[in-house]
Amino acid sequence: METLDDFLAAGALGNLSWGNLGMLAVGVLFLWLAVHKDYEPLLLVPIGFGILIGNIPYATGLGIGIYESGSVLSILYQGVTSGWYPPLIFLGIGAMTDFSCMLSNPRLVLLGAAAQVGIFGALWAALALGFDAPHAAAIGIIGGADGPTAIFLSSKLAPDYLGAIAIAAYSYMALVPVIQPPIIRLLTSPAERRIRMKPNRPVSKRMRILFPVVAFLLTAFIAPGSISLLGMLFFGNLLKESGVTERLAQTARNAFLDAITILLGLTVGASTDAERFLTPASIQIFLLGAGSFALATAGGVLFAKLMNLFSSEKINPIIGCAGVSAVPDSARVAQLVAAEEDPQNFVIMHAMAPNVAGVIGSAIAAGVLLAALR
Amino acid sequence: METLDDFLAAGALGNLSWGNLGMLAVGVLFLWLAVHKDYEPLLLVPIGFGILIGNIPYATGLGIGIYESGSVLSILYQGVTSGWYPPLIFLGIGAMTDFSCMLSNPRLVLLGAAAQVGIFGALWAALALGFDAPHAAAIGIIGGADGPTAIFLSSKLAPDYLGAIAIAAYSYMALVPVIQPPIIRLLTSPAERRIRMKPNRPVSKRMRILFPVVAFLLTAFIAPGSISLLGMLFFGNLLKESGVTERLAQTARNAFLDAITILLGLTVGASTDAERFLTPASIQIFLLGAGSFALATAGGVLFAKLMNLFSSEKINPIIGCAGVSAVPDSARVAQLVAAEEDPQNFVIMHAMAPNVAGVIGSAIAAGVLLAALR
Amino acid sequence: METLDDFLAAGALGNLSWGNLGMLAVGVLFLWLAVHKDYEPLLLVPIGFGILIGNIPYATGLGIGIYESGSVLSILYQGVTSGWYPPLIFLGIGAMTDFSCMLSNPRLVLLGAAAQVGIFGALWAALALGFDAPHAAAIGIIGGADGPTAIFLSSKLAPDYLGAIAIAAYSYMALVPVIQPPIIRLLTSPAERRIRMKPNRPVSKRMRILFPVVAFLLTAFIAPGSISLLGMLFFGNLLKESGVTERLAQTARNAFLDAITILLGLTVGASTDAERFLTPASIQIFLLGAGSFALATAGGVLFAKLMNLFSSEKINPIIGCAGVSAVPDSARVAQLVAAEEDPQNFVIMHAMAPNVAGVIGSAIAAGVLLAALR
Amino acid sequence: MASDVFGFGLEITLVGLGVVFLGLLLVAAAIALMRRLDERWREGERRSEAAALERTPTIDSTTLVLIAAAVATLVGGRHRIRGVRRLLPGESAASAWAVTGRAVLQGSHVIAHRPRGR
Amino acid sequence: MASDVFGFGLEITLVGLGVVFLGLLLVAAAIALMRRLDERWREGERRSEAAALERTPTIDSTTLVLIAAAVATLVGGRHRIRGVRRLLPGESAASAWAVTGRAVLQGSHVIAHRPRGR
Amino acid sequence: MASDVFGFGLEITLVGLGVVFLGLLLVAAAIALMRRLDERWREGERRSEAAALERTPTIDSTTLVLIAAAVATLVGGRHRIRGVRRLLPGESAASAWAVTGRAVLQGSHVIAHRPRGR
Ligand code: NA
Ligand code: NA
Ligand code: NA
Repeated sequence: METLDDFLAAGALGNLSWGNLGMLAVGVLFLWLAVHKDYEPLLLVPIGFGILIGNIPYATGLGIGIYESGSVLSILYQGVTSGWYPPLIFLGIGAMTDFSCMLSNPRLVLLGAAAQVGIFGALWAALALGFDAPHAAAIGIIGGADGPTAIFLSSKLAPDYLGAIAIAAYSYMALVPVIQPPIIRLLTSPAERRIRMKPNRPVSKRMRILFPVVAFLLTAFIAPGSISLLGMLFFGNLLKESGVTERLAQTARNAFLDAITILLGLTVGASTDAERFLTPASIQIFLLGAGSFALATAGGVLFAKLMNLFSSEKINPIIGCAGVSAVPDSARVAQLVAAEEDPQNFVIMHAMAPNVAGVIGSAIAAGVLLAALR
Repeated sequence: METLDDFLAAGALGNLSWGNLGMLAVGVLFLWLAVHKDYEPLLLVPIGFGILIGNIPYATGLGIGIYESGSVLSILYQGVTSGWYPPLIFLGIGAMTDFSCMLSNPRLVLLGAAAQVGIFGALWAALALGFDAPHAAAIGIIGGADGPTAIFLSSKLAPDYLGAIAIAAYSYMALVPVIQPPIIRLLTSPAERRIRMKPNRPVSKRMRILFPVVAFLLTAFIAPGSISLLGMLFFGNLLKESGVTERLAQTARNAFLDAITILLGLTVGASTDAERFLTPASIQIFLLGAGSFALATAGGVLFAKLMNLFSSEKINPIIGCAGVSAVPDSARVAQLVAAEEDPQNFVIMHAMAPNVAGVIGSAIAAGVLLAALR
Repeated sequence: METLDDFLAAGALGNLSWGNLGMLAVGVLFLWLAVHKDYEPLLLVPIGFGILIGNIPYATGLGIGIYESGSVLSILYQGVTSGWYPPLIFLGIGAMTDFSCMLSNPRLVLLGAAAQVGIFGALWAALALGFDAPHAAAIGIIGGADGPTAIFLSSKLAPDYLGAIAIAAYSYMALVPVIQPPIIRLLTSPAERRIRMKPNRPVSKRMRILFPVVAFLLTAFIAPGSISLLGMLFFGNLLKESGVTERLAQTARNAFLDAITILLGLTVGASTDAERFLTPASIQIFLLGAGSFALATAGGVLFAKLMNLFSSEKINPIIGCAGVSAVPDSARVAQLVAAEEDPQNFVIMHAMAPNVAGVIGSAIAAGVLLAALR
Repeated sequence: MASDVFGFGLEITLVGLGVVFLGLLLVAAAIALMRRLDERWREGERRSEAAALERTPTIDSTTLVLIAAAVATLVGGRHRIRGVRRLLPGESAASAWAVTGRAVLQGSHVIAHRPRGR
Repeated sequence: MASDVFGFGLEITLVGLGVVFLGLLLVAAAIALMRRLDERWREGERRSEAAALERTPTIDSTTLVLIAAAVATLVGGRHRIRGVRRLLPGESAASAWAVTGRAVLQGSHVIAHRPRGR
Repeated sequence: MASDVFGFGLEITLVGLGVVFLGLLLVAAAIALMRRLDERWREGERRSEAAALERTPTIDSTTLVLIAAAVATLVGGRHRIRGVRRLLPGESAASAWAVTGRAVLQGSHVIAHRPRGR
């Protein structure tokens, strides 16, 4: 019964480890959070199911594992490892994003810069914990709260930690409504949280067309390393705003974005087999990520308070938390916290400005880190 | 006139063979069956046109043939040879399939297992005809009546027979309405064919969400070799049923599925150039495939009769034929045969249960064969 | 401050050249033409933004440039360099094109052949200027007025000139309304321009289904080198016309076509960095391209006049200009010029016949050149 | 050298333009031939269309059975189908998977015979 | 040799068919088990549905706030929201990006308080 | 070693945060500048919009000719186009291929001057 032996040797039950069981539980948890709690389901369903796929144990040599060259999963995973899924996701996001909130309130853009302090704080802490510079930078980028940016940078600087960094980034993005409110409340007074801001002014079509071109040129000259991400983001936005390429924008934000989201989520999930994922480094990465999110939130809020010192038109410091991109969840968090104090105070439109600026900010930071450490 | 000579040497007329002419006729036949007879047009139109493309003779060296490295066709064909088109098709099929029929009638699932006897019967016969084990297994999988499964397994075990196996599988799937009825009538009595079954009970949303996760874990632990196919199938189904990822499911079952269907059909068709395709082995493969379909049909029907011996709630044995997946054609065949005896007897909803179970069953069989023979 | 040095060395400002500035201006010009003047926006917006991306200067070694192996742009550019984007665009175009205009007026097909004289005239001139044969052929194909065909042929025969040839082809296609009218007026008398043609007769569905199959077989036998392009064109058209594969045709002409258009336009644009693009050869290529378009226009118009010598049913020679494919712009030009003489003379439906025939004609020419020179 | 270039250019122009014209001539000839056949086809089609207009089933028999099955399942009692009208004309006919999906969906969402709340 | 082939074929058939049956048996058993649990879930669902029918918010509180914000911005004065009806039921709930896009769009196209032409 | 790490971390933080702030400051400045220009544009737009409201062609002249052509072909006799209303506003304007496809389709499905059945 050699065939039976072969079969059993290749089977799952013989190779099952406690680690795999634990990861399967994590996968199920992700699916439960997504389906039942509605936490970022478009990301957590593919990632959660991917974790299941990646943690079915099997003998190697069947050519089916994500780390076996030539397997289907490894081929689909190439878009992650060679880094071209993230820019295409940015293309779709660009074709979906309305930058009007930034255009009508340019000074709020700075809040999106301030929140990037989370990236560098975590980088520093990671260095202190003994990670080398490229790995520390890839860990720091978790604080950018942008899945594609984190995957892009870690595929270049820390491919071995890619799974842990990506899972940490997406987990904390889903947990933004849990992480941010206490920090905001700690750092602001009720009076500050009741500040009302003037409604946004309308923005002309021409300005919305010009913006992606101008913003691309400025950011690309400052940080060419961010071209892959920001080029695609602003290109997608131009497709959306130009008014003459609507069918391309449609495809970019629908079929294209969905297809890449499915493949990226699934393969990132599948890359987390227990043996590679359940390591002390992963635990450190998760801790650093949590700190990074907290620091980024604090950075945004405190910078808003700082700006209020120098300006007569006060900013509600709550919206500083939205500089941690995690679009659009952190902007919603800002609204919820503001409404606790004054249910008639609508800050979400203002919070969208640091929110999308935070996407640009962390892409610039990734570009700098890529240029400095690669 | 060197240019003219070059041109004629590269031309089609000089290189034309009777084999190519025959294959061109086959291509036209496929197109006629698809367009005029409406036999599986979504598969036969791409395959048929692909056969035309693959059998235009031309001098090699132009870099346009599907077997010339670097040509456009060879690049698009990589999705077949490296086996990643089939799982993506299963993703789309999963996002399209409603497993409720199985969920409301679990014992009918076994009919989908019984029909896989066709696979192993053909495997045995192929061994007897002198094929070696991996090739015999790839030939046997034709009896699974699942194009993507057949292509996936033959790309791994018998790449040289891939074209013949794929064409045989799709041809017989299109011919299911011709092959199955006589076998069913032979093996069942009119009284059996008049058995009425109770209507399906409704299935809760929660159960439809849980099913793909549970079924994936069970089948993946039993046969890890089937992860590539079943992982994608159940992942697609979860996208459909979760209720929170509808846009991903939409893309998976539309743009994604269509794009891969086009590329897979066209390149599989184009891979059948006369020189490689018109061989004695191909004729044997076609004969074995026909036998395999017949045996699978008989297996499903007889197993239904066997189950009736042990159960008071009788199964109409006609629906056993639907275990030969070929979704949904064999379920329709069941309905047509049943209606011949009693036009008011509606078995198609019950037949869908072995039908989709047969998809799972042949993917498991492919996983076992992959694990045992690779 | 080593990090700062590293960063500045990698920065854009240090590496900026006048060439880059010039190309950035060209990119902005393309965007302006597309958005403000509505000149072929689906092509010029991606190309224009691509030019911006390709001309942000940066130190090499960051792995972000389109010519750096492994970069995201270089991966997306592979569809251009290995030539598989153009056939997929032809697939979408085929699924979009209605050949009825040709079917109801077969003799107008010859005008689409006559206009290809522009290709060979430019080829000759390029040889005279000292280009070697493959490069001259790739330059000549600009006169085919078909972006995908030009890119496909130059990726095979003149990869180093691909950017210049593609940009020239798309630029002149956008400028067709400027280039063609004076040439038409020069070569025709007002009386000729007032010729009215009988309205097109309807075409049966069966004929529209048969046409792509018959036309593919004929053209592929005559010029097998054109299989990659024409196979996809006629396959797409069969998907459209068969009536049984509408969902595949839908995907081919929407999501599929849009996605490839975005990637092709963006990467072709990005391939034009100043150092490679701003060369004397590029200037020559642009001049030859302009001549090629003019000659093609003249060829179509004069051939129509020639046909009128031998036929009693006169052709309005204006529609000869539509043999320069540039679908559908040159057909519109024909209509505009005709309407100047007689606003009630509607030639656009007739002009569509040479227009789509010109697409086939230049693909055949590309096939011949590929076979002769590769 | 110059004459070589001239000769080569002439040759490739003659061959190339010749093949282009030949190809499109063949296409034009094939179309003309097909038009002849087409005339007869159209004549036949016109006649059959006229006949078909009188009273045609606009749906194939398999689908009719499917609908009958669905109705039987839902209504659960005596019924008679008086006519079937297609709702999604274009794509549905082409996509077997879609049709199945729909049929199966209907089967799975059986309407309860009495309101759930009761 | 022939018996070898026979033996090998027998072995792979037994193992293969065995695994196929085992796999689908487990699936069938799991379904049967889930159906039991399902009955209870359905019972509970039925009850909660009945309760829910009375007067349910069909929209989550975040969205309600968003709508309130938009209305406040647009109307710019005193107002009271009397009810909210969802227009795009299916996808909108799932796609956070889409919702945001819409929210932001509304923010950016603020209706002027008086007609522009005036 | 520890101080090295500290120093490196400080350096990369200063450079990194500096560039992020510089980049977004430039973006903010550019937006502010554009807003100034924008005010003037909007003023102009408002005026031209008001003028345009009076009686505008909502369709470009090429398309008008195409429609005229189609109508002429279909009606086949004397006619006068009194007005043209656009049916598919969004995409159709952008996609030249789509417009052409439609125009050509219309040309190919010429309506017979008398009902076919007669
Ligand atoms: Na961010
Ligand atoms: Na099967
Ligand atoms: Na052309």
